[in-house]
Amino acid sequence: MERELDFEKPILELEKTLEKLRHHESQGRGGHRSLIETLEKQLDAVRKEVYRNITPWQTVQIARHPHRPVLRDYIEDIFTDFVELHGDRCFGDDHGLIGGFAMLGDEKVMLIGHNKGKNVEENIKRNFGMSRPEGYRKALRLMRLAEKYNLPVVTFIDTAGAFPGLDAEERGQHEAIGRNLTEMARLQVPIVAVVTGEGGSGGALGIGVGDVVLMLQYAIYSVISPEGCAGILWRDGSFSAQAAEALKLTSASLLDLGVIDEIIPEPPGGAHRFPQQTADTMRSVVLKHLKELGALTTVKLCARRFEKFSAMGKFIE
Amino acid sequence: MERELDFEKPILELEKTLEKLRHHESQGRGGHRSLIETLEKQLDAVRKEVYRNITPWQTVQIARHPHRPVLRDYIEDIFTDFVELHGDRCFGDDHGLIGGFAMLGDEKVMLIGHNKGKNVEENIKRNFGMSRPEGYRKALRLMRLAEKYNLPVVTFIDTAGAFPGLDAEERGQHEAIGRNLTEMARLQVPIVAVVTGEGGSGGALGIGVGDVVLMLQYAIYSVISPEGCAGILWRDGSFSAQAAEALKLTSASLLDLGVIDEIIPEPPGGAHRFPQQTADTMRSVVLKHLKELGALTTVKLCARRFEKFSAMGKFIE
Amino acid sequence: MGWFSKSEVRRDTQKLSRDDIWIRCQGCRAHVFKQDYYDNLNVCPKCSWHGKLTAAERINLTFDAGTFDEMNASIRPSDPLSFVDGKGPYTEKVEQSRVKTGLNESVVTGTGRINGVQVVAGVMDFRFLGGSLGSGTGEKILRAANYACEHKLPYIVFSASGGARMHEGILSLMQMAKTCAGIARLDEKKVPYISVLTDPTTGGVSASYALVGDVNIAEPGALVGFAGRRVIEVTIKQKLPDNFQTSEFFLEHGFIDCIVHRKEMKQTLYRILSYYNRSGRHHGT
Amino acid sequence: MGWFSKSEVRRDTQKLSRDDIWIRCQGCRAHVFKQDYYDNLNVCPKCSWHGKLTAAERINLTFDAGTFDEMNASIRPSDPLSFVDGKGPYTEKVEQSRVKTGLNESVVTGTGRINGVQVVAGVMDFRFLGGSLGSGTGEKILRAANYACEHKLPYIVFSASGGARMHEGILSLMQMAKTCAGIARLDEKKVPYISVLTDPTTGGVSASYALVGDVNIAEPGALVGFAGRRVIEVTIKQKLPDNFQTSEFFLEHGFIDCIVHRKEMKQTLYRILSYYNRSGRHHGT
Ligand SMILES: [Zn+2]
Ligand SMILES: [Zn+2]
Repeated sequence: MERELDFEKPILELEKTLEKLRHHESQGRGGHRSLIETLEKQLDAVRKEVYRNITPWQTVQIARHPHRPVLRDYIEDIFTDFVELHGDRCFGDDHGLIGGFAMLGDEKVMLIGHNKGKNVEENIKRNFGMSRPEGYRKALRLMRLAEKYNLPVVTFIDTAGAFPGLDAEERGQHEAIGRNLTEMARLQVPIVAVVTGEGGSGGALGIGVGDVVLMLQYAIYSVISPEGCAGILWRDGSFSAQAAEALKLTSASLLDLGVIDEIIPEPPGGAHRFPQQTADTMRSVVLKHLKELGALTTVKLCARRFEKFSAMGKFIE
Repeated sequence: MERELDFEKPILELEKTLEKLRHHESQGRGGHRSLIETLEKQLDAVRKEVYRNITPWQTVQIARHPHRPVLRDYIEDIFTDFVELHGDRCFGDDHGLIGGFAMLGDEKVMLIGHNKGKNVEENIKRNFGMSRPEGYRKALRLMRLAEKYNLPVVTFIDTAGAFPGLDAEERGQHEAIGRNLTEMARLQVPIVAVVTGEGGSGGALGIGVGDVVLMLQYAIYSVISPEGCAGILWRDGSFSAQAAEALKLTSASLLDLGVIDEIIPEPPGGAHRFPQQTADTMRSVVLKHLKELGALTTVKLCARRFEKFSAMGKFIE
Repeated sequence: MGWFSKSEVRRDTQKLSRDDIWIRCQGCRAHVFKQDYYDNLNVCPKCSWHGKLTAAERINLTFDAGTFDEMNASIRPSDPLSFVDGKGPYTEKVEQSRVKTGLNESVVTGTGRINGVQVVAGVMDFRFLGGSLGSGTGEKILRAANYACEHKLPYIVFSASGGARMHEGILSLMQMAKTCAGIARLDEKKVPYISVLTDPTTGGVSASYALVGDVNIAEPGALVGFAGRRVIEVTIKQKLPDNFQTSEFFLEHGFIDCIVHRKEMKQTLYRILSYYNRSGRHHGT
Repeated sequence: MGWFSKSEVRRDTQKLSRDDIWIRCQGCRAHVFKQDYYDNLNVCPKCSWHGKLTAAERINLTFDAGTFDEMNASIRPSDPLSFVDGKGPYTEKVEQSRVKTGLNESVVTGTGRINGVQVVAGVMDFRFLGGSLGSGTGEKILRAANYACEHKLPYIVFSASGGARMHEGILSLMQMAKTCAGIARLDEKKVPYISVLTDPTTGGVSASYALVGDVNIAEPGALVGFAGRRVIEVTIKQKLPDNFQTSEFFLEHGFIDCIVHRKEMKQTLYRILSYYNRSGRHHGT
């Protein structure tokens, strides 16, 4: 494990001990079975305890955990028959945001999502899941194709943000995101968005205008990174934990605020520890919503989406 | 005059003589009035004679004449209240293909056209009127805006061809042209295309799918340049005149072939000699067609355009 | 006497130098007479650098006298996150901004006439929390869009904003989707939407309604980028070109239709509006 | 025995080397057994270089046995311009091509099944006048598109073409608009259109129907550019990258959805077709 999270130490220690014991056991040097069973129960309890009291700042760390499943993992774990479609038909093919036809159970969908790498090399290729304008334009192209083929769109959100680079600015990062927000608002097929890891600002929202917006329990979704916010509003990046708290970026807060529609629970210990279990839960929640949305007429669907986003925000009048 | 056309020599000589005489006259050293009148009549006759017997290859040279009016000239001569709109909202702004709102008489239109320069410096900026993909994409954006605002589109075609460059290929010159052909085929507002100078292959057609396609008398419109054709089919560029003949690229031939709908006559001597007169004729012809097309319903308009291009070509069955 | 009188308010937002007579131009760094600057519509008489305008000033400059009719003026920020940062609670900042500007939100919306043409407009004011996009801002921009849609009136938004309003957290981000939903509906109904970008239009505003106009007009020299300059420099470890993220930069890169001097803005808007062909085509067979 | 037998026809189009047993791969320059090459679908067994296929070979490879039903087979070139060039009259070239290929035009169109899914298809044959886009080619491609539109059947075009057919002059150019009009109508009716680009797909074909597919699939290593390599080199006086204008180049530049090995083409087409949701949504209120 490249990065150990401080607050996970009690879990990690027990996990290491158990691993050693199991190794012994598997090599025939046994006699630890009852100890193993005891420790397993203890581990379960510790995981629950640690994850029950998790802070927003700790959630940020889980959401960014290098072992947290990325889109490629979900494509393998719960989707079938993925046909990746490349390119924005204009400038390039963004490797940080990918998409294509896919099956989820018996539902045919257009799958689109940020795509972080799993190691340094892959992350360089995929720009750490930070898309350039051509990524957003590819996403829009695929959404329009979905509209033509009458397929619901499923988006997976996991990005620190849209890439802040010279080339990305030159090619209109702002226009690309604004265009997606505009076109998604009126897309004539259902859109289910799932925040799976980091939901970083406009770069997340750029594929996030869903009829239903779901969120993994330990994902985050925020207008700005806690570090960035602390730097600006506290004038000191070390106040990131306070900023994380203030920004209300956890799934529970976002459900309260009406920004997301449902939390997809992760096992205590998180998706990075239990990827398949997390994926299975996600699969059934997404499928449930796809089926519900599929029953709506296009007119009703679009009207609902407009009303949904019209109602976002709180103000005094 | 940077380039004298061989076959125009009789005209040019008379013009020079006349110019001198008029200069004398204007400086009070007169007495040539009757000679001037005689020569003027002679010049008229010579112009008519030369331009009556013009060959396709000579037409090519007129169409490319450096003094032949370009889009900017027509904008000044016959359009009013031009509001230039820049950019493809994707990559760049092409200076070789421009567009914007404009008035032609009492008709509001979206004007789009290739834009050659009038001198070397301007030609470098405008890439000699050879557009890159961003030019074609700007054209399409403006056509869609015209559709939204319910304005007819008027296109002015004058290009040696789409730019054959590394960058143009990278950004999908082929896709940009093919996309325009596809979208113009179903655009829900009238399209009047005018070939004013060189109608060079796909680069010309990329803004040339008109309900009505007009052509200045001494313009050309061809699938390939005579030089290119000679190089390939005669394996020798010096056969350009033969190729020009074979390609049937003059307005008269194109009218016969059903590819254009009307020839806009130029005075004998050509548009480069009589720009305002040519522009005035063009104005009235374009206006006539705009009014006729404006009377059609959208459904009828689009059906007619589809039928028109469906009928293009000759084959045996 | 200029086209509008000096106000306490404006004095706060201009960087004054030395005394009250002179103002230092942020473009050419020259000292120019304040009165000349005001008389020139807050444009430097020497280099044509365009200074900021308040919403009221912009409205005076754009709409026929006495025709601007404000809507939804009472909408103001709430504090949905009970947000407190290093410098104190959000509610205090809001109160300060309200007192300072006399405005309730970072945008003023309403109807008005431009050379007689009735339009709906949103005019942002950078003085109000940096023109940030809060829930109230988004609500007003959406309501104005809906009004334009319903009455088939052209919609014009003058943007001036540092981006999303962090103090409202994710709800601020959602205003990007909310406002764009309004723009999408306008487009569906073929109602014109003209976006005017003024200095600065960045972040969440540039990445939502500001760059998806039928026509995107910018004032000269306006900063109209997405990401912050420093963020980019840190990320790519590279010096950025001088004109980076200006109107001129984005004109060349294809995202701005035209750059228009403040003096010609009203007439240009009028000319563009004149091309909206309300009568419509026949759609029968 | 391979998936199709060697034919006189194919032998003509492959560059043979030394004798009739060996063939020299144009990709890796290696000598490979002809039979191995044919058995491998005209793909080099050593480097996977994809050689050309005739229309008949492509049809055999793509459609379920016995399901391909040709349409408009009798359409053939006329000579609208009475075209004669340095090498003789167009009509003679046409006759030579017809004799050589047994085809009447550069494209074969018809209906067929792909793993049971009924589609309409156009399959170009490079041997017929370099796969050039003549009036007959355009007519067949349009008619097939119209048939697909009318019967709501997915449309697939396999391109292989050097571009427009000069010998038909401007009428050849017009085929670009004509074919695209058909594609536009398919799109209006939400009928799938899949474009398969094979080596080479250039000029007027690349700039019309070949790159506007819902999905653009290319074979590996295919030349799929617009302008000729030499024209570009002369124009820009610059060396071009090795992979210039290949499928791989345009995948990276965003114009190709996926590059698919010939062996997997049929299955890939089938998979994509399976996502066409013919049932349609409810459009009521
Ligand atoms: Zn100055
Ligand atoms: Zn090989």
